[in-house]
Amino acid sequence: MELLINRVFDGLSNGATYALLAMALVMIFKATTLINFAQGEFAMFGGFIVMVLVLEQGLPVWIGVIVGMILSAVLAAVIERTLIRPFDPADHLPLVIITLGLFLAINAIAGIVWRFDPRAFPEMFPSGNVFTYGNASLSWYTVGTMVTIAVVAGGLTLLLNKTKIGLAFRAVSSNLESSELVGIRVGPTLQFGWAIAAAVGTLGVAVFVASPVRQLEPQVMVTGLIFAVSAAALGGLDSLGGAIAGGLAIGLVQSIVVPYLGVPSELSLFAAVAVLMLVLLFKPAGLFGTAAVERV
Amino acid sequence: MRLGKLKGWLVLFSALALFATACGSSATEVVGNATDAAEDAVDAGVDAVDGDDDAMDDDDAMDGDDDAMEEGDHSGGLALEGSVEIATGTTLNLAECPDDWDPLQGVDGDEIRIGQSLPQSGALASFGAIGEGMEMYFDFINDTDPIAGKDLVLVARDDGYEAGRAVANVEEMIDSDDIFAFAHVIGTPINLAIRPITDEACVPQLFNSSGFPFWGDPANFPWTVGNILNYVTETEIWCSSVIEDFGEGATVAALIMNNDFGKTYQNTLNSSPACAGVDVVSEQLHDPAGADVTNEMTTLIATDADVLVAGTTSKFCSQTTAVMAGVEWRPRIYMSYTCNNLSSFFSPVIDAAATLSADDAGPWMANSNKICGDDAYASDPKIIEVERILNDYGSVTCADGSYSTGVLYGEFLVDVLRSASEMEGGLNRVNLMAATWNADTSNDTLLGGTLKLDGTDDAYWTEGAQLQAVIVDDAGNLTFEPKGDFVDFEGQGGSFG
Amino acid sequence: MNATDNVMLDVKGLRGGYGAIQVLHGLDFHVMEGEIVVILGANGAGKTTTLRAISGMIERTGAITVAGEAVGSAKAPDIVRKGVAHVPQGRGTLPELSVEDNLRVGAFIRKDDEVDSDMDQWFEAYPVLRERKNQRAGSLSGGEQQMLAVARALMSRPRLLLLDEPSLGLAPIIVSDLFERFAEINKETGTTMLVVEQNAQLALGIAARGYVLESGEIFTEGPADELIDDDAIRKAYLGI
Amino acid sequence: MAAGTPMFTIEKGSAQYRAYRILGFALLALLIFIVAFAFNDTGSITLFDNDYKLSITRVTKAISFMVAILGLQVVAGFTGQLSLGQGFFFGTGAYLSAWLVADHGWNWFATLAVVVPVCFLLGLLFGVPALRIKGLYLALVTLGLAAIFPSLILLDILEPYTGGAAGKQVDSDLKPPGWLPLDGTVDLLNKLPVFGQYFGEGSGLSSKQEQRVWTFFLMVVLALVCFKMVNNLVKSRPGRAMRAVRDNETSAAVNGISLSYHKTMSFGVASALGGVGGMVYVAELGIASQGDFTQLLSILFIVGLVVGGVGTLSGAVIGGLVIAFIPDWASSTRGFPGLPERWLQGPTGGLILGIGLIVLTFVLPGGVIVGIRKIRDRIVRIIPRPPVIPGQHDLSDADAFNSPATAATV
Repeated sequence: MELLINRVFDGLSNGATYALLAMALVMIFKATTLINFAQGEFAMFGGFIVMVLVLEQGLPVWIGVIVGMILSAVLAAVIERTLIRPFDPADHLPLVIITLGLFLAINAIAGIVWRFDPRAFPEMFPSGNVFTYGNASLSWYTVGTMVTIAVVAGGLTLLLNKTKIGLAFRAVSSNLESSELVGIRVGPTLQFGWAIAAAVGTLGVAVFVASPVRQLEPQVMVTGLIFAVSAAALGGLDSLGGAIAGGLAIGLVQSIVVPYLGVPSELSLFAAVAVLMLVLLFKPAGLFGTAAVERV
Repeated sequence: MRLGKLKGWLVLFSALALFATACGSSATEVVGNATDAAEDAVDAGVDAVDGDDDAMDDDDAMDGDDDAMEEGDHSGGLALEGSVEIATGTTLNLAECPDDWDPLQGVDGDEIRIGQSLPQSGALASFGAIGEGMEMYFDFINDTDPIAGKDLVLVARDDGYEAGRAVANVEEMIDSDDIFAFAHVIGTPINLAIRPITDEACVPQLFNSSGFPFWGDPANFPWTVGNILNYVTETEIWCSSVIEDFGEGATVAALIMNNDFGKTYQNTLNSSPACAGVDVVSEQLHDPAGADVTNEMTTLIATDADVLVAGTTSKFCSQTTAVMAGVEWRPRIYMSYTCNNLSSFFSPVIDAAATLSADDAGPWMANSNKICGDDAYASDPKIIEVERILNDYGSVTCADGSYSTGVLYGEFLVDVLRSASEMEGGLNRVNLMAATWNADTSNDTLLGGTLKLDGTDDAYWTEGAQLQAVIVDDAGNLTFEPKGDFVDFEGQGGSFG
Repeated sequence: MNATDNVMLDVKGLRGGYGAIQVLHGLDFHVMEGEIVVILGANGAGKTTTLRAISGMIERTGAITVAGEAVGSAKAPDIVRKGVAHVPQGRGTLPELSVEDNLRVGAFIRKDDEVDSDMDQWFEAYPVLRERKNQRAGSLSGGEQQMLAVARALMSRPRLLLLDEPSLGLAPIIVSDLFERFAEINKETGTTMLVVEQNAQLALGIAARGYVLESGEIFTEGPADELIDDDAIRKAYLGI
Repeated sequence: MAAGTPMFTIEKGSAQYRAYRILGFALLALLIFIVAFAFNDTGSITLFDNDYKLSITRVTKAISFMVAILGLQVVAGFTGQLSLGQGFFFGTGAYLSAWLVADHGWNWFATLAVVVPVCFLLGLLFGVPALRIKGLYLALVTLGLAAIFPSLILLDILEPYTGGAAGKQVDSDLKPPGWLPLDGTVDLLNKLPVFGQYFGEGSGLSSKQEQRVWTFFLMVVLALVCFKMVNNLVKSRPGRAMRAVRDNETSAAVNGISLSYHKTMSFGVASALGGVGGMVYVAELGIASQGDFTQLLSILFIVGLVVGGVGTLSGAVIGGLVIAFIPDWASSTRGFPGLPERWLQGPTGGLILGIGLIVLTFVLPGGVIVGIRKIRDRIVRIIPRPPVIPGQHDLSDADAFNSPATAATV
């Protein structure tokens, strides 16, 4: 029983990170029907920015996180403007390649600048447990992560449904030509999508490594991205709610299904991929997805 | 569009902030370099003095060697052709070496060229620091007391822990980098992959860093020598300690990194007679490239075993410590000694370490040498010297990574190179292997014991260790606390198979 | 109100096409303020391309002047801001967005605070839109979507409305009151309209003047009633 | 195609055209010959006092990558199914043949009899989801596939066959037949005026070097066979059908082309080629180690595909060379004007590759091959023999005569 409870909590807190990264992926996918393979590295880099701001510049942790989010948003906006916008949004291959290039480059830069030893990361949530029951315990961290995704999801929903830029964003994702015909400037709108995505991703990594258990290092998101894309695809690449559901699902599969089915622990990644494949076989657009992703 | 308005000041603001960040990270260095430059100057002055007369001695020595050289084998030195027995059961069959094989390759000039292939990128990139530390030590030796008056040169290549890249690296280095010997190539698959090449090319491959036991096999692979306390011996040390403290049938839960490294611990736990008395109740393997081990740990915690074995390394050492601090379970923790770099792996989780240490549950490790950065040795002259070398030649400290390990391994190498250069015939590949397989030395960094090799009778280099627990002392510093005596297996290892 | 003598749209030597293929070979035509003008022509004559060129959806050369203001090489979003609204062929709605959001996004370029009242007007005129205001636009019927598209276009309070084949794929009965509606809008709001239409009969019915396009050039032009009576044109283009 | 008028214009099918093709092949043959003997001792290119190694081992490694990328050309380039999982099949092929050679004493090439069908079937297996899983979803699933390969290899049940974490070592070199005068050849070459120096130090070939040269030749032949087969495939009806699927699934289906058949088939073929590449890899390097077959490898394959040029066979040649050389060259850079040394470390390889990839996407969207063709068209222009047979004058067809020519330009 204690074990089960603990596993659920593990699953939730891991899943929360996947969910945040997945939401970042979804933001970009909604706008461009494109997967940003560099999203994980964007987020990792943002994480380092936060670390520098808080541990080396001495900002209070949450201020640091927010500034870090803004910085990575701006970086992403610049990257969108310089590397993404010049290409025809309908032709995906060059764009996928650009993001793969970014994946390699950003990871390398982080390794060069911050080396590969694990770095301590400031705690964002009160340490200790909300309650303890034998070896089972619900940590403030787990609660914190859940609250964070709730806030982010709420924030994004408001942003998309209640603001003008959000309206423009949804219009562009719905029909590019008609959007231009009502006076929406498509470029900046997509740029906005990239910026938001980067900010959310950065928050995701910050929350992930803010766990007392984890540290920050350049490789932190290399497999994390695989889990995140699995989560996003599981939920349907264009649904924010789906991303959350997918993220938590993948997290729980890892922490509960794997051990209880007696799957060797080293296969948890395999399990995640297998689940994804199964779901897609029966629902090719994911659980909550609407888009039929045709071309790449 | 609102965004349009925002953009202006956003960019400005961010530019500033980024600038600030950049300065923040580089500032320290700038200072470091400045001071360091100054000190260099000073040292240079100092070194110059003793450096010179050393050089003098060496020159004499070298002339002697050279004469010996010219006469070739007549000088009574080891033969450089045919099959030469260099140590007990250890024979170099020089007849089978390549036609263009030259025992003096890489040392005939005024350099001693050492090759190395190790991960500088990828999941295990943090090992790259070992190579850099070694290079710093080489520079130190070149400045202060060069071997036979020659400059030690390290040619290091990145293999990203991929056997395929390592093979290409090594073949290319043998062909065209004028390599005298290879040293401290890291990783079991990597070393397995290159051993046939170095062996066939008759190039020494010294002190490779892999914990697999089969590097002590001079009968079949006389050109390859291992280095570190092999993980089998290490695991057996744990097991005997477990049985001693918890009796037969003590329950053990194991966290295992899912690669060559972790699997050695797993196999030993399960199959070594020394571990027959322990009852392994759960083994959780984790992905070396994975982000964390919380799921695996949760499963292990549930076993409530007497002992937790952590056969893992790098960031996962920190993670294991952090997880354990967060739960009530207080087993005896045995952790791989590859975690023993306190500043790299425990400083990030010092609070957790303190919690465990308060409950007298800090992780135990079988350490062979003093840890640079361990408060206990802050005043140890040897450690102070290491810190000085790192600072003078790399402007880094022990806290910055595994550089100090590089220095130690560099010392091993220099040790055998020196004795080879003092042998009749001077520094050549045959003498180097002879010097290595008959080595009998010690090192102040070691906690005790000796560094002996005697061909097939004693084919393992580092064979002693002392169990030590990571604690946080009253001053709040990380340090190791000895548990039990220094165990010396010197000579008992015999040779592989 | 009726056509004054100010020129709303003046086009000179308009050339344009898609990539290498040039479709328009130098068109000259104009639309007076408050006027409804129809462009007729066979399939592939370049009717749609003409509208796309005016609203800045494709690369083009030549001089386009809207209410005396040269458009230059401006792109769609800027041309909308000059008061030109374009209802593209096959509905210009945003299917994933709700009916309400479609109207709201139509007013995207407006800064004034009368957007809601304008929307209410449309809801008055088309109660069906109010009933469905929270449904996805894609779920509306063809006629409703076409009307929504027009409403969406007019939400930007344009001076010139470009209508591309509004009758496409609609039942005749719906089409005829659609065109009646256009006429009303033109009278009520004085919005100038340039209509491209296959169904010349209907279009000329509400239009003041017409141009007939043939393979990217103006073949003939004239007041609507003359065009209707011109036998050659009747045969060639009106299929009557 | 290219600007400016070419020096020569050759009509397809004419006598000159045949001559041109023969010339192309001759150049290719010469190049292979030179490479084989020039690199029996590692050559090196010196740039800003860094010397970049060029060894036959690495060239052979590049060949293994070429074959794998050739496979990607089939599935991604010609059928339009973005697969990020080629590393999975590459690894499978590598381990299969390593196991057969090491534990069952097979000949390297004999293992292809198992590797090809097994990888082909595996490919079909993963082609099936591709019928329902489209575009990016497919890319994601295949990427996951590549990511899990190492952990599968380490499974205890497989350990007896895969050698587990230590890797599967094979010491069975391809011994050149005695009658082959490899050693003599290099001696002859050494006697060449001026160029002689580039062929070893005149000490002839050690047995190891002879093996390397011999292996290189064998693998080149194998690779040529693969390229020829794929070239025929893409020119055949199924090949045209695949491209139809790529260009527009719906219309392809309307024209009676079976999507499911052609998609799964292309996956099968691609995977089989991946397996062959794996065999070449392990035959040259002598060990199959799970660390070599991570998702990074699969990403590198895609990089190679794009850098070389999507949908062109000769692009695979360039792609293979690029991913075999650039990362290591980058990370062996020790000094570069105006760059602080801390920027020249292991990770630098990834940095250069990433930046290079982005730059290339801007300047040569069609891949390096397009650039090469532009240059070639300045010199020779091929004009189709009128009247053009429909569907004859297209990408892959053009490639039939490009591949030797371009390979020679590399």
